[in-house]
This record gives sequence, structure tokens and C-alpha cells, in this order.
Amino acid sequence: MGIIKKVPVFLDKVPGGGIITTSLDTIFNYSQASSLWYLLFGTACCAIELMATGASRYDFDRLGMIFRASPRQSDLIIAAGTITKKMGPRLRLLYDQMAEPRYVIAMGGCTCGGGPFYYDSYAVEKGIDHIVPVDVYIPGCPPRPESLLEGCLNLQKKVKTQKIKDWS
Amino acid sequence: MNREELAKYLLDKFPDTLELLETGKAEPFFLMKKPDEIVEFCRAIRDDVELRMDFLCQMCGVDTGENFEVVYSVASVKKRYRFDFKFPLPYEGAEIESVQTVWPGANWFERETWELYGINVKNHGNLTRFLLPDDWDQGFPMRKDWDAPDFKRMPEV
Amino acid sequence: MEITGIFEYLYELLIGTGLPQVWVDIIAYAFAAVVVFGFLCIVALFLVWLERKASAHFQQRLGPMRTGWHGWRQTVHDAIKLLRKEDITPYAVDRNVFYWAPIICFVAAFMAYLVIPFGDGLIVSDLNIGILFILGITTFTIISLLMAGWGSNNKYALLGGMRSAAQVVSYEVPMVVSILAVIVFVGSLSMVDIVQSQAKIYQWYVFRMPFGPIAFITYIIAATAETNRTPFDIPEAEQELVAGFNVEYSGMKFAMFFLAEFVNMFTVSAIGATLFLGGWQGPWLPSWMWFMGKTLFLVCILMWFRWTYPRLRVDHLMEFSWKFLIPVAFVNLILAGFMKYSGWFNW
Amino acid sequence: MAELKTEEFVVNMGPHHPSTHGVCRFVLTMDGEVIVKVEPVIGYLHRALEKICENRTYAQCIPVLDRFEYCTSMSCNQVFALATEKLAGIEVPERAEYIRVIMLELNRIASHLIWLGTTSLDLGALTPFLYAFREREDIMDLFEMTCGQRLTYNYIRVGGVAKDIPKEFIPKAKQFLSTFDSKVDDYEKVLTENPIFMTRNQNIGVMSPELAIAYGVSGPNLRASGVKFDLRRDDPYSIYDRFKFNIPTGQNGDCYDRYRVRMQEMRESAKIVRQAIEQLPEGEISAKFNPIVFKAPAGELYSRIENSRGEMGVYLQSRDKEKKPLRVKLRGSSYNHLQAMPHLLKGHKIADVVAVMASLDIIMPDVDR
Repeated sequence: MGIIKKVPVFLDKVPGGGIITTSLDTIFNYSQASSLWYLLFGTACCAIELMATGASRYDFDRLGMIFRASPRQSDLIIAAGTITKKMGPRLRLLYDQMAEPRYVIAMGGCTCGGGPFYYDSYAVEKGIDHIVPVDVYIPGCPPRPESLLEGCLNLQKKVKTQKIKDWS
Repeated sequence: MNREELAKYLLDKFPDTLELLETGKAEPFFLMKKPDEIVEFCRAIRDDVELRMDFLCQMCGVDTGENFEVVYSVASVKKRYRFDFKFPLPYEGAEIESVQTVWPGANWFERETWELYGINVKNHGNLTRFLLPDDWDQGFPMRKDWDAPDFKRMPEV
Repeated sequence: MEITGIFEYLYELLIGTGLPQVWVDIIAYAFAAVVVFGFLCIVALFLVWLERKASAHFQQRLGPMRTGWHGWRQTVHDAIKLLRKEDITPYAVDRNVFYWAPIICFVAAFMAYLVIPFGDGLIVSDLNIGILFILGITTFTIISLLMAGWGSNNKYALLGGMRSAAQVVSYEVPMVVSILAVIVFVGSLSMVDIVQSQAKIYQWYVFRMPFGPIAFITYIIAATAETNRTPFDIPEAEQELVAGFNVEYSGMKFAMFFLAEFVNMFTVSAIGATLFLGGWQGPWLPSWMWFMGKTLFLVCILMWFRWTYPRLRVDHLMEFSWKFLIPVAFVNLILAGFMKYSGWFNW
Repeated sequence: MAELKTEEFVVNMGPHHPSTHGVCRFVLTMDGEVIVKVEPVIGYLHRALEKICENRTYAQCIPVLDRFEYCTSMSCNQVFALATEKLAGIEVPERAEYIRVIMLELNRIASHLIWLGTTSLDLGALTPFLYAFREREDIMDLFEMTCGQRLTYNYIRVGGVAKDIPKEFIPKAKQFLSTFDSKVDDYEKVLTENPIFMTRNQNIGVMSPELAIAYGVSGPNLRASGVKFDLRRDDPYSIYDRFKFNIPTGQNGDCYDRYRVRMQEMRESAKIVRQAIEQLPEGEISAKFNPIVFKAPAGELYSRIENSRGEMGVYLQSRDKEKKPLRVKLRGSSYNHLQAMPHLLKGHKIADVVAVMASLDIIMPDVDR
């Protein structure tokens, strides 16, 4: 991605070049935000609510979100459900397999910080931010589909603030 | 047979092996006095024409703080009976015999007992980790005296 | 309005510039290729959107709603996103094979349109072996799927690639034989000749009793299998093989597979419309509209299949092809030959 | 020509796989597409619920146990409450028992609907999934108006239920039940007679009654093998002996029979709910029970109920004058079903792994706890 990194830097120096970069920013960000394909990654209770959100009443597809089974083709992990110490390395592996740009939503108390399994459990990872960087936290045990949708809208807001210059 | 009759039948049938514990509220609960003969006993209750205890509901280890206990809950699908029995084990060198030859479903229950309590199972055949991470090296977490650096107990309110 | 008129005018203009005839032809063909390519890209994007909306309404949902009127821009955004996405080449893949597989798939899917008549005279090249050319070209898709499966160095992808090879080899036979039944009647391999032989509605091959409907149904079933769609979508069975042959592909390479799948779907529908439903023939409306309408009708049938049926298992699929579909297709071919020879229904 | 050299290869299915219903992993040894050996690897969702329960009071255990078998949280609450009530000799008021039965059976329907959706999804039919979840949402509405949660209810407490059902509950439940049977007919129209669905399921994963009993398989899977055994009838708990319902059974014990049994069970559950609503008495909703000072007497017992997957049990051992149980052992039925699964798969194709797993209705929290 060598050239793409240099182009915006170059355009910034040209008078009026900023217009091009900002409009490219807008187009790319808008596209990325309205087509967040999520990885089917449900481990526990929240997975049922994730399924319910994909189903008729709440309908993820309205936001342009469809599930992909392969991490290579998805933009977003919705970590739905408890991540145990045995599962943690697998989550990291899946995250590493995803293509940039990639986002993580921590859904439910367990992924935010251990939740009901914080005390007295020898097997639960206390928050997935030890493992992968998290963009949006959604508390709840499990969160309602509405709060999951709210979380996705918040992620869209975050996506729309990206800059072409910051691409890696 | 109702519960009392079942308890009486079992005590008559295995007078040296079983001792009725006082629980009263639910199905009969026995103390088994000869842990070495567990396989023979299990086979006997499974093949007994009156009992037919062909269904192992569950089997688990218990850490009472003084010693281990191993509890078996058995049921009969054909005759609709159910009872439980248990026997104590010392902490040092705790070992039980596998009952897979009687109930094949005991396999994972025994594996779990070994993994979480450290109770060795003779003649098991596949005593490997399966609930804990493969690289687990912190001992047997279900024991009462178990502790680890990142293990937090819930504070008393 | 006649689209062909525009093309003829441009062609005249080109000749008027005084270029040598060879160059004029090259430029004309290149122009036609670009037009077809652009048209098909739009069609593929439209079909993806249509599929998502249709599936959503089958399932009592709404489907994409946030991007424009009923989300009509959705697939455009998907495409832009995939364009910008990181293109991962995993470490263990066979680089050349991995790289070329989506390109071959993409190109093969578009090549078929050289000989498909979009309307009266609206055809890039009226080859006299038209249908044979299409059948040959579309088989390239399978090579690309096999390459993708092998090159990815992933067991799921390999299983998916192998399955698709087996599947397409099995279903190519009933498809060709059912097409053959029509060709026997027409007596020509040219697509234009095939369309012209069905000028009246009762002459459409789907209405020629009794062999026509059988050939049509055989063709539709085989075509569904050719395009790897439910109930024959075992090469990319999501629930068994994760994503099948394209499991390791990301970004634009994946988009190529994705678009090629929908272009293929359009291709088989277009062939079906040409062979059985009278192609561009029809009253009142311009010919290209008839062609598009018939094709989209077949596309909708394929979508309807997809969102209704469960998936077959791989061995049942083979059994269905070899033990049922192929015998039926061959008997039908004999029937068609007999009818042609005896002169029944020979309108 | 020399003999073509072939070799078996190993496919790792999971722990992240779209159709392993959670995070189970199968190590499949394959000869082409044919399965030679299956080895389930579990533990990816082992959350140490038993250890947690040992450090909670009896009342605090119930919300924790919601997360054990979350598809039927009500029955998790019920089984623990039942064990504690037996241990301490608490009498549950009549009305509470009826409310419990209504909730348990509605939850069974909801759980079977999840099963129906995921099964059809696993077999490649995408639309029935959405239909099943549509009806499930109606049940979720009923639960939500009663206890304010959609999935983890914490509603059935020791001694009764948390609070009385609201006024709107009964009419809404009646409305749901009046249309539910025709909705089940709709699902059956899409799947039951579908030739593709039938060939995918018939004679796949055949489980003989002997194998089922030996491995401790219970619930609909056992009944599909032809064993008419239902704890609601054969070891009645709560007030199940007051209701009339059939126990559907199968003959062959294949995936198709398991499907048929579950579809029938949904109708039977609806029947029970109707009867319970008819007979619902007025009165108290909870026995006298103070969750803060409650201490169970010394004792131990194993109590079991029939939940949507099979026998769910809890073994409870308590010490005198202790607020917390000494040992809580949870018995999930999927634990045994998953054990028996490798025996059902020998010689089948890779596509049958998902079909068999779906038809056994295995979910991972039930296995890993």
C-alpha cells in the first residue's frame, strides 16, 4: 500500500488537493459504514440475541450487515458471549485472519469485563480487551437487540471519522 | 415399588455394601462401603431383574473439606426407579475404578472428575484434559483449597 | 427506440474517419466489449441487491434500507468497501494459482456474453457455433474454482473445489443434452437462428409438447447446479465448509468470485430465455426489453429455489444427476429427434 | 496400473464454525468425504459454573444458573429451586406451581423454535429460521412483560416465583396459543414432506434404544429411538401429573424421527399451557423465604427435570448452618448426547455431521457448563 499512503500526503501540498482527499474519505467511510459484514462468532447466551437481531423483527440487514462465515471476508467481529481462557487464543487467531480495516464489538458483560463470571471463575477471560482491541462495548447480560443495534450505529459513527491518511 | 420399598429392597439385596443415609426428602441415598467393588456392584444393579438400573444420570466428585466423595446417581428407564450412592475417598492417592464397562456414558463424567478434582480413574483409557485449556498447569481447580493469582473470590456482603 | 441504430451510427462514423477496416473492427469490438462489461457489472450489482431484497421479503424482513430508496445503493457500497479492503495472500498458498483463479472465473463469466443476443441485432458476434461457444466458455469457471480450492491450501477450500468439479461434470451432461434437444429441432448452433425459429408464442420451445417442457425443466435444474445455488450449493455450503472454495479470499478477489456467481446466474437465465422462451421475440415492447424481462423472470425462479429448499448432500446430488436427470434428458433427446423426423408439431 | 495411493486426512471443524452451535470442535478423520473417526473436543465454553455456585448463597445461585443452558433458562431456575425446596422442605403455593408450568412450557417451545431455526439453517434452508424466530419473539414478549428479561430470566425462585404475572399476560398468551398450531403447520409444510429434507434426514445418525440408554441419552432424542420415557410423566415433579398430554415417540431413531418428535412436542407443550391457563388458581405466589438468612439443613440429593433437551439435573450437597451449598453438580443432557454422537456418525458424510448435531439439539453451555 505504499503509493496509497503517499498520495494523500502529496495531495495535501497541492492547492485544493484536500478536497479530493476529504471527498474520498467521505465515500470510503460511508461505504465501509453501510456494509459492515460481521463474522458469525457466537459463543454463549449473547449469540442467541445476535441471532434474534438478525431475524425478522430487528433485521440486521437493514443496516447492510450480513454475516460471513469466513474471517477473511468480514469486517467486524461481534464477540457475542463468554470468552474463556481456552477460547481466547482462537479469538485472537480469528482477529489476525481478518483483513484491514477490522472492528470488534464486545457484546455482553462477559466480553466487556468478565460479567457474572468475574468472581470465583477459574476459566473465564476477564474482558476481551486483553486479547483484541475493542471498538464498541455493549453492556448487558445479554444486551437486548436494540442495544446491539445501537452499538452498531455507534460503530458506524466511529467508522465515519476515519481518514484516508491513517490507512495502514 | 415406592421409595421406601426400593430402599428396603436394596438394603436386603446388598446388606454388606450399602447403608442408608438419612435424607428423607427425595430418592434413597446410600453410603457405599466397599469402593473396591464398585464395578461389580454397578453391574449387579444394572443386571438385576427387579432393578434394571441402566441409566447413569450423573457421576461427580465432591470435596467436602475433609475428604473426597464420589457420587453416582443412577436411574432405570424401564422400571422408573432412581437412587444415589456415594463413597468417601482420602485426599492422598484418591483412585476409583472406571464403570464404563457398565455404563459407557460414564466416560466423560470420570474424565471430568479426574480433571477437576485429581481423582485418578483406573482402566479409563482416555484420561486427557478436555474442559480446561490444553496448557493448563495450575492444578485441580474444583478442590476447596485451590487458588491462583488471578482467581478472585466474591467479597462477602 | 432502437439501440442497434446507435451502434450502426457510431460504426458509420468510425468508417467515415478513414481508418483501415481492421482497425475499425477492432475499435468497434473493443467498444462493444466495454459496453457489455459495464452493463453486466451493473446487472450483477443489481442482482445482488435484488437477491437481498427478495430474500428479505420472503423472510418477512425488509433487507437493506439505509442506503437510498430501499437501499438501492447497498451493493455499490459493498463493492467500494471490498475495493478498499486489505487483500490478504496467506503465507501457505500457491501464489500463482491463488492469484489467477478469481480472474479466470471473472473473465469466463463475461466471455459468454459475446454470443448472447440481447435483442434483435443486439449481439456482439453472431458465431455460427454460438451455443457451443457458451458451453465451452462457461466450463472455465470450474477450472477456476478448482484452482481456488487447490491454491488456497485450506482443507475446506479443497473439499469445496473438488465438490464443485464433481458437481459440474455431472450436471454439464444433462444440461448439454437438454440443449441438444432444442438444437436438433432448430438445426443450427447459432443463437440468432435459435431465436428466429420461435417467432410466434406457440413456437417457443417450452411450449412444444411434449419434449419442450421436459427439456426446459431439465435445463433449469442443471443450470441451478451449474451456478452452485441452493439446493445445489454444496461447493460453498456455509454450514459444512464454512465458505467453500473462497474461504481464504478477501477484498477484491472475493468480490470477483461474488460478482462472477451472479453473472453466471444471469448467463444461465439468458440462455434459458433464448433457447426456451423465445429470446427477444415478443409483441409491442422493444426486443431488448423482452429479453431482459424473460431473463429476470428465470433469475427470480432461481432465487425462489434458493430461499425455499434445503441443501442436498453431495452423494444424493450425484445420484440425482446420473440416475435420474441424465436418463430423462437422453430419452427426451430421442423423443425430440423422433418428432423432428416424423414432422409432428413441426410448425 | 499401480494402485492409486490414498490417505486419510484430518479436518478440524470448529471451534469457530458456523454450525457447531457454539464453540465445539470436532476432529474429523476423513476418507474423501466419508467420516472414519470423530472426536469431539469440548471445553471452549467451560465457565466454571459449579465453582461459582459453591461460593454463592442459594438465592444467588439462581441468576448464575440462568447462564447454564440459556435456551431454557426457566428450567435451570426450576431445577435448582426444586432441589433447594426438597432439601429444605419448602412448600410451593399452588398458583406459583401453575405459573411455573406455564413458563417452563413456553420456554420449551421457545427452545424448540431455536432448534428448528438452526436445524433448517444447518441443512441449508434459510427461510424457516426466520419464521421460527418470528414466533419466538412473541414468547419473548410474554417473558419480558413478566420478568423484564428476554433470555436470562431469574424468575423462578426458591419457594415460588419472583412476581405475579401481569394482567395482560393471560390474554396475550391465549392469543399466541390460538395461532401457534397453525404456525407449526406452516413449518411442517416447508420441511416435513420436502423430499430433499427427507433424504437428508432419513436413516442418518440412527440411534438404537440400547445405545441411547447406555450413553445416558434422554429427552426427545431418547423418545425418537422408541423409548417412551418422559420425566414429566414418569417421575412427575411440580404439578405435571395434573395435565393431559401425549408423549410423542419415533421408531427408527434417525434424524427425521428426532425432527418429528420435536415438532409434535411443541404442540403438546402448547396443550399443557392451555390447560394450565384454564386451571390457574388465585393465591400466593411465593412461600415464606428470606434469601438473605436462608440456611439449608444438612443433606444431599439429586433432583432432575425434563427440559427441552432431556434430563436436566442438579446434585446439591449442603452443610448444616451454611448459607452456601457445599457442592453443586450440574447435569446437562447435551453432555451425554455429544458423547454418543461419534457412534452415530461412522460411515456418514461430512454434511451429516451438521445434520446429526443439529438433530440432537446439542448446545455447548449445556456440555461445558
